Amino acid sequence: MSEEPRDVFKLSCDWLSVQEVVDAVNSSSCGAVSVFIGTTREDQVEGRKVIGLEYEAYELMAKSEFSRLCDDIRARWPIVKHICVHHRLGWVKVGEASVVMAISSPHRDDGQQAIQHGISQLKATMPIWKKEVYDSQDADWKENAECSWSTHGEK
Amino acid sequence: MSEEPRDVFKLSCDWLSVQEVVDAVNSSSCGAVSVFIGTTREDQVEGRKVIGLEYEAYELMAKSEFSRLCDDIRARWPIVKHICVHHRLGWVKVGEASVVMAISSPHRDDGQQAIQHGISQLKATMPIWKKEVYDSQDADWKENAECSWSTHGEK
Amino acid sequence: SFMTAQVLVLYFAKSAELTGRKEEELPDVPTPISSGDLWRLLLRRHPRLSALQHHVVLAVRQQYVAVGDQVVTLADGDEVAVVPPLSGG
Amino acid sequence: SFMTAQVLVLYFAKSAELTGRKEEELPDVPTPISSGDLWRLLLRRHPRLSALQHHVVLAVRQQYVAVGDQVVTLADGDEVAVVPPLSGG
Repeated sequence: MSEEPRDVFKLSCDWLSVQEVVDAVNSSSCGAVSVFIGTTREDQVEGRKVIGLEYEAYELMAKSEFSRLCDDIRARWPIVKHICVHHRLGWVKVGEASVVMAISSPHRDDGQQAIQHGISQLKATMPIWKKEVYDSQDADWKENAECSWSTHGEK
Repeated sequence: MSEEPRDVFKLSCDWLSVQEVVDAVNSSSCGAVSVFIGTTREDQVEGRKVIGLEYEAYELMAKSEFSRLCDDIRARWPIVKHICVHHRLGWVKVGEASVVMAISSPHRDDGQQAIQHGISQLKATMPIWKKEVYDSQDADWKENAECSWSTHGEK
Repeated sequence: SFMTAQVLVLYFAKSAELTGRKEEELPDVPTPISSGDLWRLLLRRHPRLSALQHHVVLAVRQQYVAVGDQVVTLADGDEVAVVPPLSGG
Repeated sequence: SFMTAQVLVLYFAKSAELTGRKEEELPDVPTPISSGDLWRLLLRRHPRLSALQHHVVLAVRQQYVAVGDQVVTLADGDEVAVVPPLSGG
């Protein structure tokens, strides 16, 4: 019942296991695990077909931003138990998960709100970038609308 | 891109695989998969310790209520792609998942809202019951607050 | 003239414990019948079901029907279920 | 008298493409320095970085710093990163 809250973060060049992320937040004091999985959509951009994404991160800073993100979540939803994020790096094919986030909480409402906030904050603050790669061989750096200095961001 | 929406429902006496539920909603047109996992909490009720839950269902009706639930979700969030629920029956030990729900959607906001609504509706309408079993050998039938005819329900 | 139907009554959860059975055939249920009268008919067979009073609904042919004035028409072979408060999830 | 520090500059995503490098040592960065002046110093070294103008922040010792009036103090070995718009998730 009194286990310490865990914040688990992993950057990985391998396929992400949803089960592994879910297991990382498992707690016998929690009735609810909320999970979000972000994947690459099959998409056409100006007639070019997206075949995958290339991710990179400022790894050490990403780890410290994750701690900050967890502190923020716990300040808003003190009841949240464990938080785990696995994020892909390098080449990610269309359809594969690029991020999996899971949060355990005694009741589901807190966890559901926390994960919505958590994913928005992750997109706004984690020093991670992706380039969309097209079948035409070229590529574009993406920008999250949640990032305050993006060209389409909320200032 | 134009694949038909899938509604997948399974009642199972076996351990639930989160990965299987996530895979069931996988879609190359979707960037977001929202998942909820409900588990049995370790709990003390009047000095007795919960050791597990015993589930039963009105199976055929549960299937038709699931279709109804999916129709309701799609009416509210037409953008939702696939919906999958796996629900345990029989004996479920403390800490094991009793329900896993996953929804895929092109963008995450719809999916997150849809899954919150979906879990509430599932608890309000699916003809499934659980009995909390204690280390003292006795057991109590539980009631969801979401069920309109429960003794603590919203009328 | 009034009609009767032979229906299959299903008991779930606490109602199965109170009646000591999961299902039974009722050969002579009047039809049409209000859901309130149908519930009272079941109560007469199994007085212990009164423990569920005010916190139970029926399902007729797998559709929820509140216990009250609503009239249902039954046919031979129809399923009627006693549905205590739900606790799935 | 003014001081200088030797800092390690990290370039990510589009800034790495524009500069053609992932990192470089800058041996003589004045300190204290406003983040705006620090950015202009990097711009002079790599004029193509102007493609990011108004849509970039810096990270000094792994803390975000908007490009503007804020004054930062640098020490030898400090990390300064050029941070184009984020796109994680």
